[in-house]
Amino acid sequence: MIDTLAHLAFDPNIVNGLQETVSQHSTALIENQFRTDNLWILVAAAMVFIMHLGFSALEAGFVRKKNVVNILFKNAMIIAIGLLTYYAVGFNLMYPTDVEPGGWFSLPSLGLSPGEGDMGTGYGDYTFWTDFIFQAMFAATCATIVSGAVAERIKLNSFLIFSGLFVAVCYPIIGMWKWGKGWLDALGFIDFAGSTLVHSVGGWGALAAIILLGPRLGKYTERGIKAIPGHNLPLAGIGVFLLWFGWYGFNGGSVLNANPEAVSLVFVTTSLSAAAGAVGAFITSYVLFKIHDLSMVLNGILGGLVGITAGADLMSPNEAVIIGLIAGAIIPFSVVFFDRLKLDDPVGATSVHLICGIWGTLAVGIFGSAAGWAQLGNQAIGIAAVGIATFTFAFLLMFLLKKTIGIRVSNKDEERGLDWAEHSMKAYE
Amino acid sequence: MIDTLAHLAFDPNIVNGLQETVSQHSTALIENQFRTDNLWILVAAAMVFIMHLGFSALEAGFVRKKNVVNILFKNAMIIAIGLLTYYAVGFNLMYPTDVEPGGWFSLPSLGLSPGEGDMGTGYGDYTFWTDFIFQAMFAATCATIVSGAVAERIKLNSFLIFSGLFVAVCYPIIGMWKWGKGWLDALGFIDFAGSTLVHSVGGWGALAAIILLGPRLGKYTERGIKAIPGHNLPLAGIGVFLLWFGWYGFNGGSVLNANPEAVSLVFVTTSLSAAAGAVGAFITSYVLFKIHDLSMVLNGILGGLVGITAGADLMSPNEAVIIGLIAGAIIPFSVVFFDRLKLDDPVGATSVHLICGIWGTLAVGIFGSAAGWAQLGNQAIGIAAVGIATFTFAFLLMFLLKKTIGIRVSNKDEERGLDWAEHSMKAYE
Amino acid sequence: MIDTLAHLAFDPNIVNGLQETVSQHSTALIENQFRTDNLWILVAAAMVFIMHLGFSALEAGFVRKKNVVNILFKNAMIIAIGLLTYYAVGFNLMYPTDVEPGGWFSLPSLGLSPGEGDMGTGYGDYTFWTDFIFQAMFAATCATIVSGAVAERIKLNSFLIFSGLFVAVCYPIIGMWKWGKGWLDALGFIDFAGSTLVHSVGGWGALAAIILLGPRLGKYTERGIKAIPGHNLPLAGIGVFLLWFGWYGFNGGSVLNANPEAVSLVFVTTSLSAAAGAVGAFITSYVLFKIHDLSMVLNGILGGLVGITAGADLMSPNEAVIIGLIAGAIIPFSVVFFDRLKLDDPVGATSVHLICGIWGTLAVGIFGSAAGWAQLGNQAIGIAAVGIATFTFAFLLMFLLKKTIGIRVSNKDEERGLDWAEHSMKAYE
Amino acid sequence: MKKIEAIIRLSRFDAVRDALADIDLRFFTLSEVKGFGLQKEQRTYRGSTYDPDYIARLRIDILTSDVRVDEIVSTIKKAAYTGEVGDGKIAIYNVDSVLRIRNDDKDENAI
Amino acid sequence: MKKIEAIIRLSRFDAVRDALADIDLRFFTLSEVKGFGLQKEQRTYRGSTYDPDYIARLRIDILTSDVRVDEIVSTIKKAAYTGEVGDGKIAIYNVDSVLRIRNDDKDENAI
Amino acid sequence: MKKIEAIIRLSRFDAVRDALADIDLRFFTLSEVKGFGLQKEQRTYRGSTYDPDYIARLRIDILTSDVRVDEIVSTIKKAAYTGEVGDGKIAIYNVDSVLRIRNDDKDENAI
Ligand SMILES: Nc1ncnc2c1ncn2[C@@H]1O[C@H](COP(=O)(O)OP(=O)(O)O)[C@@H](O)[C@H]1O
Ligand SMILES: Nc1ncnc2c1ncn2[C@@H]1O[C@H](COP(=O)(O)OP(=O)(O)O)[C@@H](O)[C@H]1O
Ligand SMILES: Nc1ncnc2c1ncn2[C@@H]1O[C@H](COP(=O)(O)OP(=O)(O)O)[C@@H](O)[C@H]1O
Repeated sequence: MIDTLAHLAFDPNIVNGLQETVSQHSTALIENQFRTDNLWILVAAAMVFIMHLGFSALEAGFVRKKNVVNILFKNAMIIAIGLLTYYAVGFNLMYPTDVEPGGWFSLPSLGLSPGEGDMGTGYGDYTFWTDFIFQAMFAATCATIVSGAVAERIKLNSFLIFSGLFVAVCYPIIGMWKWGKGWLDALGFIDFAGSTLVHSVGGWGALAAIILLGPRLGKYTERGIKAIPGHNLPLAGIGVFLLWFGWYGFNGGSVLNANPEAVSLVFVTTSLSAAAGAVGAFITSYVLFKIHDLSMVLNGILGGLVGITAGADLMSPNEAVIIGLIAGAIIPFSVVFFDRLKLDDPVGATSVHLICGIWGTLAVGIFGSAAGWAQLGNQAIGIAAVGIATFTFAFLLMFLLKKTIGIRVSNKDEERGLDWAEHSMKAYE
Repeated sequence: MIDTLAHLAFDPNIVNGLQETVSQHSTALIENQFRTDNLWILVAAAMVFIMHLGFSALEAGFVRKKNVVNILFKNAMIIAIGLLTYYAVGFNLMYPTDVEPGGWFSLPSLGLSPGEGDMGTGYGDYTFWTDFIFQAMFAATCATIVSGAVAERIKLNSFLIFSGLFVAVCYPIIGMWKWGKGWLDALGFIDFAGSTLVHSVGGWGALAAIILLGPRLGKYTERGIKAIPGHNLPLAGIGVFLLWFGWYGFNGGSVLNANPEAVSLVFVTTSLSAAAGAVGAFITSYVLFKIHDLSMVLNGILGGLVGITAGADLMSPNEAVIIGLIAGAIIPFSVVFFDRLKLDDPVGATSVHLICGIWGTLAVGIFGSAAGWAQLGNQAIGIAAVGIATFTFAFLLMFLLKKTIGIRVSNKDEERGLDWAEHSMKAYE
Repeated sequence: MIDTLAHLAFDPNIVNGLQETVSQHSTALIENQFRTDNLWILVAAAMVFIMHLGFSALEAGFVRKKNVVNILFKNAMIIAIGLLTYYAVGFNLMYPTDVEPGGWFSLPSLGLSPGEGDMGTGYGDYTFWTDFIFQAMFAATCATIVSGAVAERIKLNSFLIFSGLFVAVCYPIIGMWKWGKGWLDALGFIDFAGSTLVHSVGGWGALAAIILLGPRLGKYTERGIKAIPGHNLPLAGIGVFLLWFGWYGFNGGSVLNANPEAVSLVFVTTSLSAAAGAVGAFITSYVLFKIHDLSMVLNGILGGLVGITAGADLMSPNEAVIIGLIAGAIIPFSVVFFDRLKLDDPVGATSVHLICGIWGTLAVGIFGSAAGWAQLGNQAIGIAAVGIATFTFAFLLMFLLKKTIGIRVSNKDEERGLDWAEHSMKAYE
Repeated sequence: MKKIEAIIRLSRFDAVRDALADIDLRFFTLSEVKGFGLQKEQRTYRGSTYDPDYIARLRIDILTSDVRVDEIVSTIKKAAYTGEVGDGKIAIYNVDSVLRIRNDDKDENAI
Repeated sequence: MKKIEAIIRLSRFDAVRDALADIDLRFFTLSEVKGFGLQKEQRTYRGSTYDPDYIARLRIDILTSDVRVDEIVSTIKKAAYTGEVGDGKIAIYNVDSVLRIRNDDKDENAI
Repeated sequence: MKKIEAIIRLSRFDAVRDALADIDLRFFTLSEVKGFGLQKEQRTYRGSTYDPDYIARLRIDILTSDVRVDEIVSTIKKAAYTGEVGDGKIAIYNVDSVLRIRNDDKDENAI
């Protein structure tokens, strides 16, 4: 009997050893998943970076030849200033560590450094620095959105000051309301990747700016609205395709890990909404203008992308198609609408980012797994609160600049072109 | 004795617990690998998306200034239509669920939704939606190939109808023969990432279209063949580099998981074949024309990429170099050959995608681990079957369009340029 | 008692089975991590590939219209030749298998094939082919750097021969000193991703070449230095943004695995240094020239990127900002300095890659976790040794070419433009 | 008949076109030219300032009958005027004859 | 000697060049100009239709001896003709003298 | 007054401009034109060689007083000369009158 038992009685070290190995495996498994998740967010950050090239190309293509150097210069500086200010204060403003859920504002500390364990699995699905860089790439986009709308007439210095403060102060405080676990989050407001928090914020900033800035010379004449065609549509086309590409990082990365189910759904809804946006704009622009307007289809794609951004993870592909179609269809109407109001927006930033951003945010209350009257109400509250706050901030800041250093170049400089006036350079020889 | 045993006698719960943990680990390990594999296919899908920008830029660069808006418009719409139709019917046509191996055709159901477990490891190495989006990105490429060949003279509406049906019906049915486990697959035909199934399909469609469409005005005159140079070679160059980049997703993603050995080999064969394609075209174009023709080297790179696509996973790097060299060397001959036949192809799509696609598919029977007479025979059967089917489909469809709504713009519109005729826009101001 | 024990006496097979499963898990865990690491290096390689497009666009934008085809042709051929020669001899030269640590040179064997187990975890964190393709993408960059500096006047054939030998022989031998475990590595020289080994090597090659080549006609006249503006600044802008994007692969991939902590830190230091480079160049160029010079800001971004490359993994984000600021601030001075020396460098390659490469390498001895006098000394030795060797190689090779087939086109061809002289093509119609 | 050739500033073109339209002159031919004159613009590129010598200008060519010359010239003069160096020149030439390609109109009728 | 200045449609250029070659006139100078005239083209951009006022046209300048003027003018007239508004104009000027830079040919010899 | 119209090679422009500056002539108008003449350039594209017919050239227009014509013409002739086919032409026309837009200078004063 004892013998029988004896041969069963193996060394307990084996089991101890096994236990230890298995528990190491548990850690290793978590770390492997962490490694993959973290990698995805970094790759997504690089893809979001490409959106800045997309914006630059789009905006450069949609302005006149004489303002191309200026728009490139502004965009190169925005991404630089955006990254640096977000590093200095933005990230801390947006994600306060002394997290007080449901708050409105929290005083930031200056500069960033990861705390104990923040570079490992303890921080979440990615490291502290991954978190920062992914968010930082987002931050600069909202200033870039403004840059297109105010193109061809704003003073470089005023624009840089405006952008710097917009990115460093306004964007992160608003973002904190939702993504930093502030009051909008507590309310139940939903904005997956930023239809409102990024795109509408940019759009409201753009709206405030163009109201104060006024239209380009010769745009709204007694003889009616004069089109001022962009100088290089292939450049604009490249821009839109790159933005679409970058959006896979923007939306796909906003899953905040590499969850196969979630990320692949987001890729599909993003793709289908963009495609439907093209079709929507194709149809309405043809119906309205009897013409196949490339600039509208390009904006329609962007509209579809902005539209799906708030609910890319909540929508079925069918719903994504509907959201995109509507977003694309809105674009031509919206462009004409702003023109009627004599709000001059050379690249259509207000239509694409503001209007479709609002539409996308509302759509979360209408379609998808979160839909419902209560949700729609919350979405509306979020839209309104963000709109009022951002518009006010942007308007006051621009107004202050207008009354001090001035925001608009002289008529002569505008006629000559900002490339000459601000850079004494030419884009093309 | 008993005492001795006693200290060995640990709680069986420990082992039970271990067993449970270990079996959780087994699942977690599979899920981690799944996560990485799925991530790679999604990233690859985004890279394939960039190929659409590549095609747009290449084609825009190779046409005349007056047709640039039109080519951009077509390419933006193709990707939109391609994604939507592939979602509606294409994917179901290509990958029938009531899988009847060895079949020719299977009636599709409309729309897509993942079945039970299709978003997890049960589906394979990636989720259902990942599968769809990766395949959808492929689908639209074959229509884009046609768009280059028919540039500068086709009616926009006819082209959009043609492309829509080509992507929605022709491409997936042909694709099903091999990738949907149809009869070509059963036969033993090999086409790794689509030298035949994507590129030649596009090429045959292009050939049928340009036969029916006729050459551009002024291309083949009594005084001989007149070159009609592209208007912007930097744009074409950007396009080729972006296509090369995207091909890492196209071929690398076609491994269908992130297997390090397979994916890294595919990266190497793809790179070396593209490089050798440049050298092959450099040499032959110099020998033939005594000139360093950039457009030929750019097409040579694409030829090398198309050439390796069928066997990127089967070739040694040395063989990849040979395949690329030959593909590149073919290009200048092929371009001249089509010109002799008065088949006008502004971007060389037939040479790059059709001829090099055929070459690459045959090469699988000549080089690499699958080489052999039997395989060569199978490859030839596949090429012929796909060629006949696609050419017939495309020819009949184009013919129908020609007899009904017409496929060619008026001479006056062609002289004026499609940008004016179809869009009343200018690409450049 | 026995009974008590008996119920504990489970089947030892269970434990044996567990042991086996757990040991399979150990392997699987390693393989999963390997899969993720390998994937990242491959994605990084594709991103480094995009840098070639970045260089092509930047250089094409900075030359005159009449030399655009030529610069595109050269860049397309360089990447092809670079990949092929690195495959043939370069990789073996740089990473000798008969590893003799601390050596200077090792005779390479021809061609590559992975040894037993080299495609698996035995090789390291990635496969043999991944290793090769990532390194191969690096190799060609250094020749591309030269191409910009010698633009608009060098003979195509001489340039191709020079580049081929430079990439095949000079770059890998120098690289072996550090990355192939040669004497510089033994010394303690640090160069994370190649401020010296890639960028300065390219910069020294460029310097030797432009000394022998002389300036472009009409650049340094009796009436002073004449600016020869680039023909297309949007193209240059696209190039810089793409280079920045590719740099995430260049630096991030140089971690050589997907370690979340390391890769995310590298992303952050790279981003902040680039951003600070823009700001540095913005400020100094405004102070020096009273003008917002876009070309300087673009070069400043590149300077910041080159500067951080040597120590991207060692610096804190604060230090990265300082390194970038200084790098960017150097650029305008350096450009003026080379102009004073009548060394004509149309794209600023010497300033960006040579000067900022030196700065970045020195910075490792000044800032970051490795800083110290000893390290600074080692860095200086490395800079000097690489400088002397590369400059000598490049100078002798160019000198030989100059004395034999000639390196400079005729004045007439230069006036007419290389597009006409070497290609009989035009970039734009 | 006369031909009036006016070299004007880019920025004054809209004004000139509208002023001409007001005196019911809507037919002319425009070319983009480079003017070398007193006015200079300095540009900067990569640290070297350079003088591209020329300033982009527009040339308006108007074929007209002798009687309308003064009216047209004074209209252009007024609309193109800024008073700063670089406003440009107007030159008047004699024309032997003018034809309209579309029909058989000649000379005064063809204008 | 005379100078013939013909403003023609872009789309007729090949025909005109070939017709001129047929009467053995192969030397001329071409410029791209913008024509403001009766013919209008409306373009659309982002929902606003706009009239760019001008239509891109070509100007052919031919220096020729007095005796060839009629032949050349009628050749151009025929080749540039479509009958629709916008076919363009031909103007003829007197030339004082012509020189060839390459050698000492003057006037009739230099053409 | 006369108008001198010189068609020259692109590559000779710097020399001509400097030579004119040396005789203190700094005011002129430049246009980019396409010359069709004896000189031909063959270009290749995708295997077909083609003859773009034209060669890019520059046209220099100078308004000047009668007395300076010879000096200017011979200066241009010397500076634009290479001796190879394609050096270009110089034509001289009579000008009725010239005005400066900026002030009331007329004719000789306006040049
Ligand atoms: N003698 C001339 N011949 C031809 N064009 C001239 C002449 N003088 C001036 N121009 C043209 O008129 C433009 C304006 O002349 P400029 O001397 O700058 O100022 P302003 O007209 O006020 O005297 C010049 O850029 C040039 O195009
Ligand atoms: N009086 C004029 N002076 C200079 N150019 C003219 C004049 N009238 C017409 N043109 C040129 O001829 C072109 C054709 O003229 P238009 O009035 O459109 O048609 P048509 O020649 O059939 O009468 C115009 O675009 C313009 O370039
Ligand atoms: N009869 C002409 N009328 C107008 N321009 C002419 C005439 N003959 C020559 N040209 C211009 O002069 C340029 C040079 O002429 P070409 O015959 O090539 O050489 P060359 O001046 O040496 O005889 C041509 O390209 C054309 O622009």
